[in-house]
Amino acid sequence: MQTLGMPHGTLSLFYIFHFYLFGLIGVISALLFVTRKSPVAAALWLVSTMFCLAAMYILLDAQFIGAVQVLVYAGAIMVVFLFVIMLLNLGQGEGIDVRGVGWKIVAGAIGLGILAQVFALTRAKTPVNLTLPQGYAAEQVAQHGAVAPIAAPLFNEYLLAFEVTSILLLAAIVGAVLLGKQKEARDVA
Amino acid sequence: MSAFLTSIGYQHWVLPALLVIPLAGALVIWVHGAVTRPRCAPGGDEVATGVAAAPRGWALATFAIEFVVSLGLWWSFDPGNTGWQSVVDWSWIPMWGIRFTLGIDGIAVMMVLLTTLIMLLAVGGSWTSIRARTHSYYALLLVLTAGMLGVFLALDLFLFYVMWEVMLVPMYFIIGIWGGERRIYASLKFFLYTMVGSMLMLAAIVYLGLAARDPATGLPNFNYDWILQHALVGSTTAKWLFGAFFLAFAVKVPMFPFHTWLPDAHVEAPTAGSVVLASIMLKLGTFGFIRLAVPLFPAAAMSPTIRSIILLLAVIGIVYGALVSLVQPDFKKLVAYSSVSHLGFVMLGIFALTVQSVQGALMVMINHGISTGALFFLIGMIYERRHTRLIDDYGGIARVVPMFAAMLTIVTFSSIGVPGTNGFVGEFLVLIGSFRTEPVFALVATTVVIISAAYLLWAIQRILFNSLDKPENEHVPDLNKRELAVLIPLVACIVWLGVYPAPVLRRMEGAATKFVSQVDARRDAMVTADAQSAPEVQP
Amino acid sequence: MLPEALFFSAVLFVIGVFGVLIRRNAIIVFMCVELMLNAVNLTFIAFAQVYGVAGQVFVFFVMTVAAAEAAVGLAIIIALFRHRQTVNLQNINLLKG
Amino acid sequence: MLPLLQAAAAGTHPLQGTAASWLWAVPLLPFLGFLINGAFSIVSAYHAGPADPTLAHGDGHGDRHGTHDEEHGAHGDDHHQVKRHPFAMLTSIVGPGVLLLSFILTAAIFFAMHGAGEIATPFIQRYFSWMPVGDLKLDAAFQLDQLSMMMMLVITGVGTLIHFFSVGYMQDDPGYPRYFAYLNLFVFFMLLLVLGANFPVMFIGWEGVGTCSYLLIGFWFSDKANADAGKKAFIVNRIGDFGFLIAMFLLFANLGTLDFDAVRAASTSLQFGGALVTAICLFLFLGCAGKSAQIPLYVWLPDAMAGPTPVSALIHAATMVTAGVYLIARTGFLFSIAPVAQIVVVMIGALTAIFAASIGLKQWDIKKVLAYSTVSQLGYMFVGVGSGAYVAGVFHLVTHAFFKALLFLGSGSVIFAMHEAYHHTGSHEDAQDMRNMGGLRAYMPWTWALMWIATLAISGVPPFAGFFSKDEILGGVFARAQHSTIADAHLFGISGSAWLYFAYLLGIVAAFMTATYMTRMMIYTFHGPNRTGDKEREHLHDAPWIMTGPLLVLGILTLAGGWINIPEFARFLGPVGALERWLDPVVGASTQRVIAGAAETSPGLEYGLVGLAVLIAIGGIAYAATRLDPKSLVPKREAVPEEGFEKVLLDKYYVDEIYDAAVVTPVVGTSRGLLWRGVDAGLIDGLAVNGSALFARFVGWIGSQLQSGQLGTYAWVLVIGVLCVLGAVTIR
Repeated sequence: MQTLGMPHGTLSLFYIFHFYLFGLIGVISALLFVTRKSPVAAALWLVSTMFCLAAMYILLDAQFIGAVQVLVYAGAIMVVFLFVIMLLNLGQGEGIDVRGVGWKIVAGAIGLGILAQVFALTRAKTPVNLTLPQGYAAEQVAQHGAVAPIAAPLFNEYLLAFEVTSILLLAAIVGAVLLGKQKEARDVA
Repeated sequence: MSAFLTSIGYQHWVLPALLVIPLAGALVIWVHGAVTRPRCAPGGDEVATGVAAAPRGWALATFAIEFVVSLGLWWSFDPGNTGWQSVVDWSWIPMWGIRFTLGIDGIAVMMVLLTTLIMLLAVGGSWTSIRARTHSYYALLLVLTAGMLGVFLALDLFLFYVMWEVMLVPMYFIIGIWGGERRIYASLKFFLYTMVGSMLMLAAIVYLGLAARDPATGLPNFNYDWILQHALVGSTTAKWLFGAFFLAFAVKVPMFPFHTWLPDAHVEAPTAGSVVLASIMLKLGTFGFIRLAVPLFPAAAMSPTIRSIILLLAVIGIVYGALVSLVQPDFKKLVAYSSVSHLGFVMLGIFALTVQSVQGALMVMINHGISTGALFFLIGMIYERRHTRLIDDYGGIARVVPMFAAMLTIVTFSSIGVPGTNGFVGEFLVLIGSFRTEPVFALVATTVVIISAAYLLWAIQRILFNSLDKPENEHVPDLNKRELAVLIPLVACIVWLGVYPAPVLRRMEGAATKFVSQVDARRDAMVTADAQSAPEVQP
Repeated sequence: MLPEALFFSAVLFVIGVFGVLIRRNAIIVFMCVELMLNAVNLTFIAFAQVYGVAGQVFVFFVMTVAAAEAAVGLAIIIALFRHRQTVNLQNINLLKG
Repeated sequence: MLPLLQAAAAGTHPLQGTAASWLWAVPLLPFLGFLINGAFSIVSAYHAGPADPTLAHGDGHGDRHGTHDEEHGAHGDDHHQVKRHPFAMLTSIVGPGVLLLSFILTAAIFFAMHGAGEIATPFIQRYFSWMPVGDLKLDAAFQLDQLSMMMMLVITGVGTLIHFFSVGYMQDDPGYPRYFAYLNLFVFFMLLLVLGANFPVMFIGWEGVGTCSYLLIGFWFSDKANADAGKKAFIVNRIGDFGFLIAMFLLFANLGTLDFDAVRAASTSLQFGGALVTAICLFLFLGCAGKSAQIPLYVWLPDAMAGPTPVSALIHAATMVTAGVYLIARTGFLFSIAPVAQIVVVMIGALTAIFAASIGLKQWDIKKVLAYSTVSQLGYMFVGVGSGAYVAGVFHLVTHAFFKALLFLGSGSVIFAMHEAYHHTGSHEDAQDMRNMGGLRAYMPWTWALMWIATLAISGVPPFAGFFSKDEILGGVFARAQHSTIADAHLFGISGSAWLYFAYLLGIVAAFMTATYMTRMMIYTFHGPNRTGDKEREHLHDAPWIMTGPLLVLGILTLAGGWINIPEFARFLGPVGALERWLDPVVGASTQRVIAGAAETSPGLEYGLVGLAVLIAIGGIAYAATRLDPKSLVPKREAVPEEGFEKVLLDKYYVDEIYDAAVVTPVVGTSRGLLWRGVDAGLIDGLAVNGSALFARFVGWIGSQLQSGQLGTYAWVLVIGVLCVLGAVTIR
C-alpha cells in the first residue's frame, strides 16, 4: 500500500513496520513448523506462515494474488493436508520422525551456507533498463483495480498456458481419485 | 546405350531413384505385412506356410529394378570426367546449412554397382533360409540398401553421417533377430563398436561444417567440396579430427586391433547378413578413408608418424588375420578373419599412396566383395543342409556335391589370389604400388600369399576332400538351380575381373589419380601453410 | 522493498530446506516443499513490483500447479499408507535400484 | 582372329602374316578342351538339389551312389571300376584332339619361323590391355621367340603323347572327363607361361600350372594323403611365388616396366653385380626353386607322385617343373649381370642334384625313384643355366622331357599292369613297390626295352640324348670355372672359380649316383625272379597300344634327341650346335657376357672331360649291376626294415619332419595359442572390449548402490549438490 509517487526511501514507517512484522511472524511460524513433532501443530504453524505471506503480497501491491494465497494455500491446500493427517490418524507423531541433533546441526549449517551464498549472489546488479518506474504497480492497481492488471496478460499472452493449466488440474483430479480408489479397486478384483 | 540413357534423362534422376526404390519397396512390404500378417502365429515357418512368398517376391522385384536402374551408371558414367557426375543438390535443412547432395565419381560407381548386385543376390541367398518374420526381414534389407547406397552417394557430410547411421540399425536387427545362438552378444558388440566411432565422426563433421561456415550468411556448410576447400584447420586440430574419422572408419574396415566385432558378427549373422557385412559394409570403412578421412586431412593422415602407424596396423592386420584364420575350426570365422587380412591390403594400398596401390585397393574392395560374398553364400548353402559350420564336421563331400565343390574351389582360388581370377589383380596392384613407396611393408604383406593359400586350401581340403567318413554327409543334396543362379554371376565376375579388369580400372582411374595427386599436393601445401602459421579458423 | 522481500524469501526457503533435511514424515516433508514454493512465490511477487505483472501471473500458475501437486501427492501418500501402514520415509524404499 | 592392340607395331616383323599370327590359338585350343571336358564332367555329376534345402536334410538320395561313391584304393593309381563315364568316348576325342591340333599349329608356326630366316627380335602380339594403371601398362600379350617356340614344341609335343597315353591309362576312371579338363587346362597355363610377353602374364601361367598341379595331384582326393600332397605342392610353390612377386616389384619399382623386352632394354642401366640386380635374381630364383623343386623347396615334388602317373610324366617331369629353368633362361640378361646370384643358382642346383640322387638310391617306390631323379636332373639344369650355359641347360630340359616322360610313362605301364594283376586276384598289395615286381622283362618286353633306352639316356651313356646335354652342362661349368665373370666374383670370400669347380665335382658324383639308382630300378623291376605272386603273374602283360605307342615315340626321341645340339667333338654326326644357333638371338648375348670373350676349352681337355663323364656313367651302371642281387630281394610284406644310414636315406633325411617341426608346428601353434586365444580372445576381446564393458557395468553397479530408495538421502545429496553448485558460482 505504497503511496503514489513516493520514492523508495520515503515509505511510510507504517508500511515498513508491517512488512517486517509479517516477515518476522512468517519466519518464526516457519521455524516452529519445521520443529513441531505433531503433524497437526506443524500444519497449523504453516497456515500461519501462509497468512503472513498473503499479507506481504498485499503489501507488495499484489492484492489479487494475496487473496488467492489465502483462498488456495491457507484455505484449500492446507485443509487438505490437515484432512489427510487426520484421516491417516497421524496426529500423535512418531518418535523417529525428526532426525537427531547432529543431523539438525549439519542441516542448519547447510541451510546457513545456502543462505550466505544466496546473499552473496544477490549482490549482482539488476538490469536498470528493464526496471519499471517506481510505484508503477500501485498505479496500475489504482487505475484498473486489483484483478484487471493480472487478468490482461493471463488471458492474452499466457492464454495457452492458462488452458494447459486447466487440463493439468483436471488430470490431477482424475489422478488423485484414481490413486485414492486404487486399493478398493484391487480388492474387488 | 548412353544415347538412350541421355534421352530418358537418366543422369538427372538416377541417384535419388536409387535411394527411393528400396525405400518404396520396404514401405510396400511393411504395409503388406501389417495388413495381411496373421497376428497370432509369430515364429512359425513362413516359407512352408507361404507367408514368405509375398515379401521375398517383392524384395526380389525391387532389388531387380534397383539393379537394372543402377546398371545404367556403367554406361552413363564418363570415365574422362574426374568431377562429380549425375549430381542432384536439393535444399534439406536450410537453417543449419545442410543440403541433400548426391553425386558419383568412379569409385562410387563401382561401389554402387557392387552393392546393387550383391543385394539382389542376397535375396536369393535368403530365399529359404529366412523362415520367420519375413516381412520385417526383407523390409530391413531394403532399408539397409538405401543406407549403404546413401553413404556411397552422399556429397554432404551431414547426409553422409545420417546414411551411415541409417544402415547401422537394420543390420543390428538382422543380426539380432535372425542370427545364430549368440546373436544378441554379436549384434550388441557390432552396434556399440560402430557407434563409438560414429559418434566421434559426428562431432568432427559438425566441427568441419562450422569451420567452413559461409562468410556471407554465417551458416555452417557441409558440402564436401566446399569443406575440402574452405575448412582450413590447424595441424593439431586436423590430427584430432582425423583421429575421429579414423576411429569411425577403422572400426568399420576393420583394422587390427578394432576387428574383434567382425568374427562374432559374421558367425552369428544369417547368410545374407554375413554377405552384406563382408561385401559392402566393410567397404564403407575404406571408402570413408578414400572419400573423407584422407582427402580432408592430408597433412595429418600422411604425416610420417600417423602414416607409419596406420601402415603398420594394416600390415599387422594382413599377417595377423591370415595367421588366425589358419587355426579357426569354424569356416565362417575363418572367412571373417581372412576379411581382416584382405581389408588390410586395402588400407596398405590407400596409405601407400601410389596410383597403382590405390587402384589396387579399390580392386581389392570390389574383389573381396565378390569373392567373400560368394564364400559366405556357399557356407550358408551348406549350412542349410547340414546345420553346422565346423570344418571338422565335413570331409570328402566333393563326391556328394560336385557342383558345390566346383564353386567353392573356384571361389577359394579367387580368395587366395590365383592369377586369372580377380583376387590376383587387386593384390598384385596393391603390392606393386606399395612396394614403390613402402618396400618393407609390402614385403611383409606379400608373405601372406603363402599363408592365405595355406589356410584356405587346408580348410577346403578338410571340407571337400579327404575320405567321406561321416555318414550324415553321405546324403547331402547338391546345389539347386536357385543357388546356382546366385553363384554363377559371382563366379562370372571372378573370371571377368581377373582376365579383363581394364574397363573397371579405367572407370576408377580418374578418381584414383585425383585422390593421389590431390592428397600429395595438399599434403605439401598444408605443410607449407603450417610453416607460415596460417591463422586458425575458429568455429 | 525488494531487498527485504528477497531476504525473507531466502530465509523461508532455507527453512523449508532445513525441514526437508531433518524430517522423516512424508506429509511434513511435503509441507516443507510447499513452504519452499511459497518462498519462491514471494520472490516473484517482489520482482513483479519492479519488472512488471508477469511475475504475478507466474505465481498464479505456481499455485495452480501446487494445488494439483498437493492433490496427487496426498493421494499417493494415502495409497502408500494403505500399502505400508506408515508414512515414514525411512521405511519406504521403493526407489531402491 | 582376335583384334590386336598394336597391329601397327608388329606389322614390320617378318613373322607377321605367317602362321605365327595364329599364335593365340595355340593356348586357346587346350582351353577350349578344358571347357568342353569340364562341362562333360560337371553336367554328368550334377543332380540339382531340392528347391528348399533346409527341409531336404536327411533325404535319401541313394540312387546317386552307384555312380559316384566308388571307393578308391588307399594308394596311387587304382582301377577297380569297370563302369565307364558316360562321356568317356567324347572325352577321349576332345581331350587329346585339342592337344594334337595345338601341336600341329605349333609345328606350322615352327616351320614358318624356320623359313623366315634370322629373326632377331621377338614377335609380340598384344591382344588387350590387362591392367592399365598409371605408368603400369600391362597388356595381355604373347611373345614368340626361339626359346618360347622350343618350349611350345616340347609342351604340345610331349603333351600330346601323354594325353594319348592317358586315354588308355585313365579310361575306366569315374572322373575321366574331369581328368582331361584339368590336363587341358594345365597345358593352357603352361603355354601361357612360356608365351607371356611380360612377367605378370607369365605369372598367370606360373601359378596356373601350380593350380592345375594341385588339382591333379589331389585328383583322387578321397585319400587324405593325395589331398595333402596337392596342398603341400601348392603352398610350397607359393613360397616360391612370393619370390617371383618380390622380384617383379623390385623390377617395376626400379625399371618402371615388366615387359620382357623393355626390361631387357632397361637392364643395361643396372650396375653389374650390384645389390639390386642380385636381389632381383635371387628372388626370381626363389620362385624357380619353388616351381622346379630345388633345395630347400623340393619337398613337394616327391609327394606329388600321388597324382596319376601320366600327370607325373607331363607336369612333374617334362614341363611344369622345368619352368624355373625356362625363367632363368628367359631372364638371362639379368642373371648374367649378377654373378653372385649365378653362383647361388649353380650351387643350389649342384647340391640338389647330389642330395636328391642320394635319396633316390634307397627308395622302393618306383615313382619315388623317378621323382628324386627328376629333382636331381633339375639340379643339373640349374647348374647349366646358373653358370650362364643357357643353351646347355635348356638342351637338358628338352632331352630330360623326352627320357623322363618315357620313364614315367613306362613306370605307368608297369603300375598299370601290376594293378590289373592284383585287381584280378583281389589282392591289396602295393602296385608301386619294386620289391613286389622283378622279372617283368618277360611279360612286358616293349616297356622293358624302351625304359632301358631312357635309363641309358639319363645315365649319360652315348649316343643317347642325355649324354649330350649332361655333358654339355658339365663341360660348360668346367669351362666357366676356368674363366668367366662368375669365376671372378666372390661369395662368402670364396672365389666363383672354386665354387664352380666344386659344383662340377658334385655333378660328377651325382652322375655316378644317377647311373647307379637308375640301374638299380631297372634291375629290381625287370630282372631277376618275379615277386608279384604266383596267381597274379599270369595277368601281367604290356599295356595296350594307345599307351605303348606314345612310349615308342618318346623312345625314338630319347634316342635321337641329342642330335639337335651336336657338340664340336661329335661333328661326324651332323650339323654342330643347331640348338645353340637357334637360341642365339635369345640367350647369345647373355652367354657371351658371362664367358667374357674367353676361348672355348682346349680340345684335349674337352675330350678328357667327355671321357670322364662316359666312364662315370658306365661305372655307375656297372657298380649297380654287379653289387645288386635281385634274387635276394623279398616282397614288400616280408621285407625287414632298413637300419642306419639306409633308413635315413629311405626316410629322405627327415627333411619333411624337420620342416614340420621347425615351421609348420610353430606357426600353427603361435597362431592358435598366442594370436587367436591370446591376443584376439584374451587381450583385445577379453581385456579391451569385454573389459570396458565390465568396467561400465562396475560403474553402473556403484551407481545403483547409491539408489538406496531413501528419499531423505536423496534430499541430502541434492541439497549438498546445490550447495556445491552455488558455491562454485559464488566463488567465481
